[in-house]
Amino acid sequence: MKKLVNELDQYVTEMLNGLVSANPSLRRVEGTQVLVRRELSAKVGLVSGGGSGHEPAHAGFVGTGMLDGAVSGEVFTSPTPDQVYAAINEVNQGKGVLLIIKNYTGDVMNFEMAADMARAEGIDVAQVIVADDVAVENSTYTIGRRGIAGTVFVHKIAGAAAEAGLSLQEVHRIAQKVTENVRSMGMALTPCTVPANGKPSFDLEEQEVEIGIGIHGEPGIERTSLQSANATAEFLFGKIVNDLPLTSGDEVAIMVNGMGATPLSELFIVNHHVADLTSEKKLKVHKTLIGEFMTSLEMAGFSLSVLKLDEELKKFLDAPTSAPAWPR
Amino acid sequence: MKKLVNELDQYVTEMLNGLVSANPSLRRVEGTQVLVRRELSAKVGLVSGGGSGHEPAHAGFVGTGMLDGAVSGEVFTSPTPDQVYAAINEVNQGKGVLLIIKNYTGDVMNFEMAADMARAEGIDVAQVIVADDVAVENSTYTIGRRGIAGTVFVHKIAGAAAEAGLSLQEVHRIAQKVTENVRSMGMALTPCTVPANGKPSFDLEEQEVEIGIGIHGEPGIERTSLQSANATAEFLFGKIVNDLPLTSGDEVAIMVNGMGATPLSELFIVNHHVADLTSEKKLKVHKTLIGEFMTSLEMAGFSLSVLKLDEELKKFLDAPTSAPAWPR
Amino acid sequence: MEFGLNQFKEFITEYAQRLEELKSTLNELDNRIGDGDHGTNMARGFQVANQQLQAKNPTDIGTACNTVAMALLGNVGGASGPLYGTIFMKLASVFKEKLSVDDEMLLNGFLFAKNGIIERGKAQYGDKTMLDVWETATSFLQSNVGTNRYRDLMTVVQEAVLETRDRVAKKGRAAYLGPRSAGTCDPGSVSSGLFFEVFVRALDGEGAIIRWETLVL
Amino acid sequence: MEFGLNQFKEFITEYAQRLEELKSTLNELDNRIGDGDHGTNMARGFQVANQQLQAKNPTDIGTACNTVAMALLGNVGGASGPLYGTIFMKLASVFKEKLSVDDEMLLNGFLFAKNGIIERGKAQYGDKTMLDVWETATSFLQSNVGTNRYRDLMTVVQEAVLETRDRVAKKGRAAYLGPRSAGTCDPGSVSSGLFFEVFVRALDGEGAIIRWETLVL
Ligand SMILES: Nc1ncnc2c1ncn2[C@@H]1O[C@H](COP(=O)(O)OP(=O)(O)O)[C@@H](O)[C@H]1O
Ligand SMILES: Nc1ncnc2c1ncn2[C@@H]1O[C@H](COP(=O)(O)OP(=O)(O)O)[C@@H](O)[C@H]1O
Ligand SMILES: [Mg+2]
Ligand SMILES: [Mg+2]
Ligand SMILES: [Mg+2]
Ligand SMILES: [Mg+2]
Repeated sequence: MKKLVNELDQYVTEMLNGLVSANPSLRRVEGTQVLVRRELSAKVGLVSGGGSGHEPAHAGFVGTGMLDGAVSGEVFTSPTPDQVYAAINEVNQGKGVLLIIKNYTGDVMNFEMAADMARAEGIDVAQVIVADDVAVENSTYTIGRRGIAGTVFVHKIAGAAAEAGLSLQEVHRIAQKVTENVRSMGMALTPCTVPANGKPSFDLEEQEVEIGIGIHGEPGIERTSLQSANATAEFLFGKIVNDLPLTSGDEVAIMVNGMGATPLSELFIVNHHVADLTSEKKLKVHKTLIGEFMTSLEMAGFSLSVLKLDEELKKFLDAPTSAPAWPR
Repeated sequence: MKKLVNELDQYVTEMLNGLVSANPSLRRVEGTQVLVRRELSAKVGLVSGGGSGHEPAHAGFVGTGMLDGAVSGEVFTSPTPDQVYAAINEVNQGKGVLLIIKNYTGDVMNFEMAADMARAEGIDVAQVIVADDVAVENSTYTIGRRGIAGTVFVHKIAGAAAEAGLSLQEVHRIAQKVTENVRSMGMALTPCTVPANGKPSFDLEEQEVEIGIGIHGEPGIERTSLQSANATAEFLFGKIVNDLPLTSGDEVAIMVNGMGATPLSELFIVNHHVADLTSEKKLKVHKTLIGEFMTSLEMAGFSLSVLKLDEELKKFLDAPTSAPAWPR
Repeated sequence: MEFGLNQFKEFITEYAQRLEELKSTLNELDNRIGDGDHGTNMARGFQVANQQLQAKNPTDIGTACNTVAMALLGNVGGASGPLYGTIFMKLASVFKEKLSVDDEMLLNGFLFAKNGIIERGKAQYGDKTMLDVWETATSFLQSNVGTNRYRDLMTVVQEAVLETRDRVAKKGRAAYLGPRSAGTCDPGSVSSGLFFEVFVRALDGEGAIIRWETLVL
Repeated sequence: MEFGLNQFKEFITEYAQRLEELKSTLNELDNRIGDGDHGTNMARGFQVANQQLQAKNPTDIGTACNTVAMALLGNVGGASGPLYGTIFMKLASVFKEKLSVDDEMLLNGFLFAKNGIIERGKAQYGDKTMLDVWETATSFLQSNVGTNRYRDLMTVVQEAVLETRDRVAKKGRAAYLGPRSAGTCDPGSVSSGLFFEVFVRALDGEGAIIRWETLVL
């Protein structure tokens, strides 16, 4: 394991300190792994989070027009309920709090326990569970799909809705609409190594890739041989549009998300073909995001997300935000 | 070699297409590898560039308040004079053009030939050569130091000065001031692979690192064993502040730049200690940038840059920009 | 058989220690079909639980279980945090204010714990989760009343753990692997198997140490 | 000896082909002390130069050199683009409108080319750049007038290339490596050595093919 680290059990703490000291608009809630906006305003609060190792998610999306608080667990480990509760409690301004949860057993259980704690304290808490990963067929398992990079669209759009002063119920409805209209799928060229574990999350031969990965270094749904960037983009795009009812003329937002070690140039090359694919399908690409949004440490690979837009979603997608990790 | 690519000789072309199709404010100059702002304004033009493989540099810094044009050569290969000339010619609005050149033999020669061509056409061209890498002692070689990530500060500050309507002479003076006050140094945990070459740029044992690397996958000035993040940060910081005359109370800007494959969390961990080091030195950190600004494909490692600020530099550093790769 | 407060404390101390020993085994299993953190999560959580138990020195088993539950809920995270937290919360509710518990109460506690896992995790027997082990263990204890039942429990539990190997996961992170999840023992089942191994030893002072690292890898 | 237009064209065709053959050798050398692109740069540039030469089919050597120079300037990039571009621009100025050139004019062209390298790159002999080869080649040609001088040139050039191995680079990208640049032949010197190899063959139809890949790696 070759990493820029100090004591491994200080990984998350030092990371959060280094992040906060670079972002004066963030504040760490004393004694917790929760980062919140330094200036909270009287509106519905938005909390998201999960394990660490997905940087810039989730703290990079804290800012006006996006999240109010981000909770970081240990690397790839859902945060504990008390941490999530601390975030809810801190951002609550009396207008209620929306939790944005990725659909993993651990995340869901910990966030829901925190929501129960908060409700017991009289805080109005709603939640949306993001399950955008089309790699797993919905029907086979009762657990539903995983939540992956599409979650960032929920942060952005629900965040803008909250910033606009909408009620918890309305913000929840809009967040829900995003989750219903976003689909993603990812692939890996290399594994990643959880610092506390020290071993690569899987082994791949020189020309093997994992298709349909989550965001925690897990193996994907299948192992295949590496195809060209075009063929890979086509495969993921095909899976996504098979699942998302789109008709010619529809407007979409695209996200090409690097898993951590993929050069930006390769993500641009992928998008070069995604642009062809969308135009073949006669989709109107309203916005394309390319970069690292929801990573898996130093994994190489990418995920593709497609969000079907309507006028309401477009308005909030385009609204300004000060969150450091949302691109201009 | 494991990369998301198609035909290798289309690497740069497809990359530029993918980038432009995601950034409606950019335009590719027909038949060239030059990207320019779609809307140019009547001001001094700024052109930078170099080989590809440094993304988001250089095209990611094209936008209001930063660059007007970016020229991309083949991967790690300085662009040819005709390409640079095309950029100069395109962004020139009659107020002259400033070239921001990193100090590499190839870059300097190709950009200077282009400047000569442009001058022959009556365009007023000035240039600044960035040589911020303290890894190489100035005295030993006549070629001067390399230009690395500190270049991005020149883009930002000179860009803001040009946007403010200053003359070519003034913008040049300010750019020059930045180059005189910025120092950087980098290290690598892993090599990178130039697509057309197909082989890693060097081989490292599991616990070896290269110290004092450039941004083209070159080996560094020495090979050592991997230290902790703190010790590594301390070493680079020490080299930098030894060279940059700083006294207690000075204001600085810090950049912790990922080389391509380093998880953002590790860069935050590095910054956690850089924050300690600056405060020990009683430096006032005005701004910290953490992320990928000037990369070497999928190399793991980072560079640290310190820019000594004065009121003028601070003003332009803080000025707004629309460049996609400059963080909020 | 009686299970006293001190035995409970020893149980936690030894479980924490065994988890530390088996940390990399559990991580390795979780690497293969999950995200590689189950050993780290469990070892971290039970280390804190053990420390807090020493520090707070509760005077009845119910309170001790509660101390452990709170430590786990606040320090494990992931899927296993809420699940093991629930196990000890349920035990706490059954063992409330008790200085020592008998066979029947133990069985009752385990049944409550098992139902807690189901409520929280919504898994069924055979889904390749720790529930597979808890179902097997509790139904064995329920239907086998006799002197050797705790020693025999270990044989049954060990089998239950190994039976998870060939199953396709239907719950938890491994479920996303689909058929590829078959062939690896479920890490949570191993940590639960270890739970019963250490419990039996704490109860009668003799139960065997199982070499999980060779059995499950 | 006379060097005619057709020989020049053959020279470019064969140089382009040899560069393609030696591309990975040149890249490998550049990997060790530079950025690994010298072979790719040269092969790409001379492929285009050769194509443009076929397409434009110039009728004198001066124009042919100019065509090559422009192709290199527009397609090589890096440090070698302007330098090889300069070499052919200088040759063009000396060979202007010539259908064939004699020994003296050849020498004159090479001297101009060498000085062009110095003007553009500001290197000195011994800095571990292609100039080391050009200095050696031109001064050999200058001081050795006789029938065998072109064949002997190859021995001298080969030595000059190999002599760059132990030098510490003072110019170009390798200079940043400091003492670590010693131990590897300079890639630009190898491509220049190849230049003379192919030139000698184009001139007298017989010069040997040098196995650079085994000599320099
Ligand atoms: N729904 C569930 N019901 C019961 N046990 C579960 C469930 N989901 C996961 N588990 C157990 O949790 C274990 C994984 O725990 P751990 O690795 O610590 O958490 P995570 O999966 O969040 O990384 C699995 O091996 C499995 O035994
Ligand atoms: N200043 C210089 N003068 C002469 N030759 C030089 C100079 N700098 C570099 N070179 C030559 O250029 C070669 C490298 O070319 P290349 O790899 O194509 O460009 P780059 O170094 O820009 O990647 C070196 O091996 C050396 O021979
Ligand atoms: Mg986990
Ligand atoms: Mg180069
Ligand atoms: Mg796990
Ligand atoms: Mg090179």
